Amino acid sequence: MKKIEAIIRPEKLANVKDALGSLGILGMTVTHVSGRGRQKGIALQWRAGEYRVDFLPKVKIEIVLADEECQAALDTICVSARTGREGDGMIFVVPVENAIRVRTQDNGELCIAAK
Amino acid sequence: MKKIEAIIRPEKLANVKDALGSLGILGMTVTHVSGRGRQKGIALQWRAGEYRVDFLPKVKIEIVLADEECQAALDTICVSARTGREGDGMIFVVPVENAIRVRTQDNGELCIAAK
Amino acid sequence: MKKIEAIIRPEKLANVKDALGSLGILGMTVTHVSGRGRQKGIALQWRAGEYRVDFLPKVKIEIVLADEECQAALDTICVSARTGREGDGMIFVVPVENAIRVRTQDNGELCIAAK
Amino acid sequence: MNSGDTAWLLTASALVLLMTPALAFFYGGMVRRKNLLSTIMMSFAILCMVSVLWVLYGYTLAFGPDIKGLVGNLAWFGLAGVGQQPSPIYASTVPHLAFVAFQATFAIITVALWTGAVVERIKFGALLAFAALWFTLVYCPIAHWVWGSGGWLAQLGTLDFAGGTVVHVNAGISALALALVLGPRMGFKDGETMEPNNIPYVVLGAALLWFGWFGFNAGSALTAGGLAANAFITTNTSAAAAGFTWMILGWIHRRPSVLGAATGAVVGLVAITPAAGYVPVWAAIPIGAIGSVISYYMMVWRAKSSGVDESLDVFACHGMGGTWGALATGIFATTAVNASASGLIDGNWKQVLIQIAAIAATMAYAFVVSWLLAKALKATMGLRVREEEESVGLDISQHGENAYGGI
Amino acid sequence: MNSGDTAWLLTASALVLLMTPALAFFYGGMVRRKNLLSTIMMSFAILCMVSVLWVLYGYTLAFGPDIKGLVGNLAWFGLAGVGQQPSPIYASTVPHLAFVAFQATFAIITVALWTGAVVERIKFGALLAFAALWFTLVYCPIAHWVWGSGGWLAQLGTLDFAGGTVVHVNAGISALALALVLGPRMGFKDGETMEPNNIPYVVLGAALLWFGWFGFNAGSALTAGGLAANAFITTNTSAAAAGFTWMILGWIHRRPSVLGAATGAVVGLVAITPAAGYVPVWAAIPIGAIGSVISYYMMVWRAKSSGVDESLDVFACHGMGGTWGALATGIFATTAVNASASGLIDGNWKQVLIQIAAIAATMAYAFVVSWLLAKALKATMGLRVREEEESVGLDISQHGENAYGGI
Amino acid sequence: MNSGDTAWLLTASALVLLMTPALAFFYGGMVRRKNLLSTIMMSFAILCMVSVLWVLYGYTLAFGPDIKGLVGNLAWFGLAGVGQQPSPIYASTVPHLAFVAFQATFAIITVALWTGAVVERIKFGALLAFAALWFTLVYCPIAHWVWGSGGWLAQLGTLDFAGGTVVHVNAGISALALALVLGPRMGFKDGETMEPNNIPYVVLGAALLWFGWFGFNAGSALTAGGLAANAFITTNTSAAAAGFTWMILGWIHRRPSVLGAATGAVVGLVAITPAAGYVPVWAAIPIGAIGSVISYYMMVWRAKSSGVDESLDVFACHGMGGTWGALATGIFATTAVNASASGLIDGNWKQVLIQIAAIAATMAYAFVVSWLLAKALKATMGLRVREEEESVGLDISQHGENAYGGI
Ligand SMILES: Nc1ncnc2c1ncn2[C@@H]1O[C@H](COP(=O)(O)OP(=O)(O)O)[C@@H](O)[C@H]1O
Ligand SMILES: Nc1ncnc2c1ncn2[C@@H]1O[C@H](COP(=O)(O)OP(=O)(O)O)[C@@H](O)[C@H]1O
Ligand SMILES: Nc1ncnc2c1ncn2[C@@H]1O[C@H](COP(=O)(O)OP(=O)(O)O)[C@@H](O)[C@H]1O
Repeated sequence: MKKIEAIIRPEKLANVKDALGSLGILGMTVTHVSGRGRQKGIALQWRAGEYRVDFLPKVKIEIVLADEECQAALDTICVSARTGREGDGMIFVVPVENAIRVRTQDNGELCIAAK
Repeated sequence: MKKIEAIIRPEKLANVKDALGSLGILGMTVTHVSGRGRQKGIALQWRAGEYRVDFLPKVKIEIVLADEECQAALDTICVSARTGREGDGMIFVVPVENAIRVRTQDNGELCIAAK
Repeated sequence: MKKIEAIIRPEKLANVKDALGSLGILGMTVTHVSGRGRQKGIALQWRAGEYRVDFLPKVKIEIVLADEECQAALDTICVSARTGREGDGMIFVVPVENAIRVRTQDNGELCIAAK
Repeated sequence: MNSGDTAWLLTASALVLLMTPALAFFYGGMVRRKNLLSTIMMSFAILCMVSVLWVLYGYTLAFGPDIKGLVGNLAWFGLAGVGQQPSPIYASTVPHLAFVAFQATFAIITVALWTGAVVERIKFGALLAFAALWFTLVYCPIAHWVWGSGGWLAQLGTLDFAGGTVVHVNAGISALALALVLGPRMGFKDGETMEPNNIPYVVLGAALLWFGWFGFNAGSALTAGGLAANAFITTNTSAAAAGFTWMILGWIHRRPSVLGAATGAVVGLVAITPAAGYVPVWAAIPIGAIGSVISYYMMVWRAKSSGVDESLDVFACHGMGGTWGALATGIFATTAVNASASGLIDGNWKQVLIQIAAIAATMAYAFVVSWLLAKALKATMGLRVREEEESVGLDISQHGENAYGGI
Repeated sequence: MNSGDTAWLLTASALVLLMTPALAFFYGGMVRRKNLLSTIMMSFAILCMVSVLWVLYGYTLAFGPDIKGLVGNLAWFGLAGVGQQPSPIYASTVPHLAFVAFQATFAIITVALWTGAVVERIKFGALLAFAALWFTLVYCPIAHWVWGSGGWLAQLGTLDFAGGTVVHVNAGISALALALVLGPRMGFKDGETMEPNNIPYVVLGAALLWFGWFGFNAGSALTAGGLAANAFITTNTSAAAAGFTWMILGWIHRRPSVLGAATGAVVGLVAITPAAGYVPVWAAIPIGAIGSVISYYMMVWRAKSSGVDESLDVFACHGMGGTWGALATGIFATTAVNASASGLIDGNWKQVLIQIAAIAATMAYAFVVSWLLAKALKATMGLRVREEEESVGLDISQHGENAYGGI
Repeated sequence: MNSGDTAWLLTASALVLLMTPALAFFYGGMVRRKNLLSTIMMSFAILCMVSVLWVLYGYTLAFGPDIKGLVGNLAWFGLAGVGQQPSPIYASTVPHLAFVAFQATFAIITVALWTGAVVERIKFGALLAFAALWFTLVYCPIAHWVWGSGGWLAQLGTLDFAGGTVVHVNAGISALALALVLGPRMGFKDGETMEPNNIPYVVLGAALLWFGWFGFNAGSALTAGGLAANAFITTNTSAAAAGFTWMILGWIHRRPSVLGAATGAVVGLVAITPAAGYVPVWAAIPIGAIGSVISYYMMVWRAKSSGVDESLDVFACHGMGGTWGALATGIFATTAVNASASGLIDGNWKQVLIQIAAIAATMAYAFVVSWLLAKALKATMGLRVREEEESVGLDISQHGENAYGGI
């Protein structure tokens, strides 16, 4: 199993969620994060003048899925989260050793299967 | 070392924390997250009528611990976080290569030992 | 590639960010978290009397980087996040299998290179 | 000049002024977080702009010497000749400037009301331009018709105690016109969820609106006496009856929500506005309760079936609430409360017809002019932000700000 | 009729009305986030419900023609015969309806006060049922006893300027009764931490309460003159002295907290309520300061030793604060301030006994009736939400809402 | 005694009192989250402390029988002899205690104003000590100079309707002195970003300040008549003109920000304060607009070039706004508005010189005494928290609290 951690623009979340949904990927966990990357932060207005903020609001999506579903999910996220401007985000893939569903105590790939 | 990532109901956090505490597991990091799984979201009240929310508030607990402590912790979480209804959550186990305590610069299993 | 997850004091974030910046490490993702460790929580004031809070506000920094950059980053974080008092935090290192930049679809180490 | 009346009118003016920031929070809490500041800013900027325009030329257009019943002339431009002595025409027991100040607060909030229809996508510059034009070409004339000395609806015998037509019908129908031209928010057609970001702010706004509305309605007595007391308590009763009714409607369908109770209370305040100083206290209960029922189902219908993104339902709340209130004034007005007005319960069914005429005239004029203004601005400066700006949110894209800063 | 007095009473009514939403924020900020809206909704729904009940039958029960000193009769049902002219009995310089409105705001907030005891676990339906019954069977009679023409405590010579017994002792002791029947929150016995979710809201609430309390106390003079001015400044001084004292008490034990200062200020406002128009300004300092000390240690004791989950300490704040204030009125009242009242410092020690009698009667009646009502509701409709609903939080389970929406 | 005037002055006092908590939110929203409560607490604790000191000895120092034009004597200590009858000297149509209450609210907010300069690093104990000393040695004497019967600046003919010099110049320059002694926040020199934590709170604060300012300025007429009406509408117009101007300045440079509009409105309120009852309505437009321009560029300069961490720009807003307002009063005052005052537009250029003298005297005295007090406290109890406390934040370190609790 793998965990996909995608850090994307907050305003793209609905898009990505829907795109993954049409692949049958429903389970996911979302976190508000702040990020810095090539997009160097933005200038915000102070009372008079402005100040720079390094960290911009992003959203992190975490999805644990079977190895074979991974590539499709990555491709889908890449497409649905993209605007082409700096700050579109990064996706990381992390190995997962086990997964357990609390309610049923199922574990392994079984428990993350869509149905 | 392993990292346990448990995504549970927010109202179960106190329970889980206490249950882990009685195993001697004190160190942990908690994050507010929003999740979607089998529990398909809920309907909330708009001014008139209602709307559906896909993502529900959950809490993510991250615990890094030695391999041999892992199973006990998993079992404890499963029991203490459970209600039996959809939405109880998932637990993932991720490998950890190293751990360092900032204050003492200890690293490895040493640094995550309970005392 | 590795992912460094450093859980530090919120007030040290600016310090750590600057220190990493001078190593050329710019990309990172930051999350508000709450943590418990050796530092056993603090007492806060209720209307009359006080109550104990187990979890303290911390900040989690996640940085994905090439294996060879990892040690320098770890050392830098250790130094720049340290106060010497309990609660300075922990750093965990997690393996990363792949990284993809959404905008360019580059992947692997290439995409996380500083420039 | 009467110091008690003056004290009350100044107090009432301060109360009504507070309603515009209150509206900022009421609306601000209901949009998505990325548009919170932008929504607040609409009301705040209008508060600043209209305050100045009012003393420059708004007051004279609305209340200045009459031109054919349609509008005031410019004799009192820059408040020339308007001073500390009472006006011979309006509110004869208080300083003329107190009356100017009181009326200023009405103009301000009316302009701010319709912003609820266009949140989350309108260009800030276009909003200000529309607001200035609308204030000049829609608000001032209609205020003159109904309240100005010589106004044609006043001559006709229209009863509008504190602004059912001038304020609420007017703002409600204009909101609709503007929303139609502007078009829906991105994602609206696909049923994207748009969660209210902060319900406590909605309650805070509603509470301050309720508080300020005592100035609005009881202040419209223009004296501190029995009439003001009547308006005060009808106002409270209607707000309460409507808030409670809305809560029950929500409960019948599913749950009694705070958002619903707050919305209902505002609708009750709207509905009683034209009636407050004409109807007996008991009548405030049906006025509020029926107002809630009408607006509730209007809102359900708008959201489900109409396909129009009149985002925060200004038409359902203010347009319909104001219409019902204006009709109810024709029904429940009685000389037992106010010697100058009798309605259906006094046997004077003609008053109902007059009220209908006033509503129709206001709706027609306001809709047409608003629609034309919106079209004209759309063709020239453009009304909407770019897609990208809309998706990032107006706080950042229009104002360069973030509601809650810091990691 | 006096326009200045009317202006002041209308203003005061608006100020007091604002106190109920203020209380919503004061209480709302102190509960856990999952119960924020539910706590706010309690006050808001009561505001709606009691406003309507008051004009229907509450006013006549409390102030209508007397029945044996115990309660008013139904002669003024639906405010029949209550109009724009002054009442011959109450507040003879203002419209009768202004007096009705002013008193309405007192009834509303008193009912809302005790909700602080039962937050985070009471069923919303049961809350409303209890509120309606309590309003009818407890508030209206006690208001009649003390303030109604012919009320037995009034006959006895009880001094209660703005509601020490009627409002605060009454709400405080009833809170206790209800909390005892309802039982503690899940986790309370195990010492689970229950953090206040939003201290700025607590301060906002306290600030608006302070602001509104000028209407409460100085409005209770019912005229705009020297007595109102005296009540105004004693109110401010007591609030300040109490807020400062509480802050110092917190500092002595550990830290000067905002939560403490805000709580103290409210307690100071409570304590001065019965006394405001009877005592000299200097007396407001000990009244506030001692009130703070009493409530502070009462609260410490309740939390540590009593095992009773009277969650937001309505009894410690209002019950004890009101008791102390009522006693203090008997001590510090002087004819130098108000010709109609003299206390211990004037040598009239009997007044202290009268005050004790009034406190005791209020406590006994309110406790017993509240307890019986609570038991009856518990046996019939049930008072508490289910365990699962309590653990999810009342916002979702009772109201289907989330305070802060959006990812 | 006039009941209308009394009603208005009591209302105005309540409005001004609300300004101090409003300021708490205005300032609180602009600091970093970890110092939100601490910033709020500064205003709240000062509200408590100064309220008590005022009735004890502040009022007599400021308004008591004159000693050589410099300060009042202690004849009215503890408000001895100050009662429900009008004062023969001040505000002869209202109870003396109402005047005391009204003036109390001015003293409170003036002390709270300068806290904006020292947020995020001052020790709470030192803040209170400085506040008590400053109130006694700076505020009370200067209030006496300008407003006390026999005060030397009053004798000179200074025009200060509602506190341009006494309140704003005074607080602004003192803020600067204290900030200079205290030194900058950690990280300030390195240009560390310090984001405002909650802009909606800033708007809430600004809105309530605007609302309360009607009491401040129109209340300063001390009667409910034409003069109050004039002050009311000049106040609103100046706030609006200034808010709008600031928004445009921001837009020219980059974006029209909410933070800017709110700040501008406050500056406009400051600028009109000394002038409100002396100048015609049209003059409020340039007074507000120019005030905004001056403060805006002062603030830009302070942040970029001065190196002084006068954190929330009390000097730029209040010091410069008040200075401009005091000058503008000398320019625009006219007997057409207020028979007792004529300025440059009436041909009386001497008034401008008098205004300059008053500004200079206030600045010099307030700066020197504040600076000495700050130095003395620094040397004795110390002014700043420890580095570690500053980096953790003052909410935790000074008050043991967390604004938003719970996971
Ligand atoms: N090396 C990294 N480690 C962790 N997170 C990163 C890293 N690089 C980028 N990010 C995250 O991805 C987000 C987008 O990165 P950015 O470089 O701005 O995107 P783009 O490549 O489109 O310009 C950042 O805000 C940050 O949250
Ligand atoms: N595949 C997944 N990847 C990441 N997080 C998941 C995944 N599946 C579920 N989750 C998380 O677990 C939570 C609970 O899952 P859910 O399926 O609702 O539980 P249950 O199995 O008890 O019905 C979700 O809200 C989500 O945060
Ligand atoms: N085993 C662990 N797993 C996950 N997070 C941990 C663990 N131990 C500590 N942490 C995180 O690190 C933070 C600091 O740990 P703590 O033990 O207080 O530091 P110190 O060693 O300096 O006393 C905690 O608040 C928690 O967020």
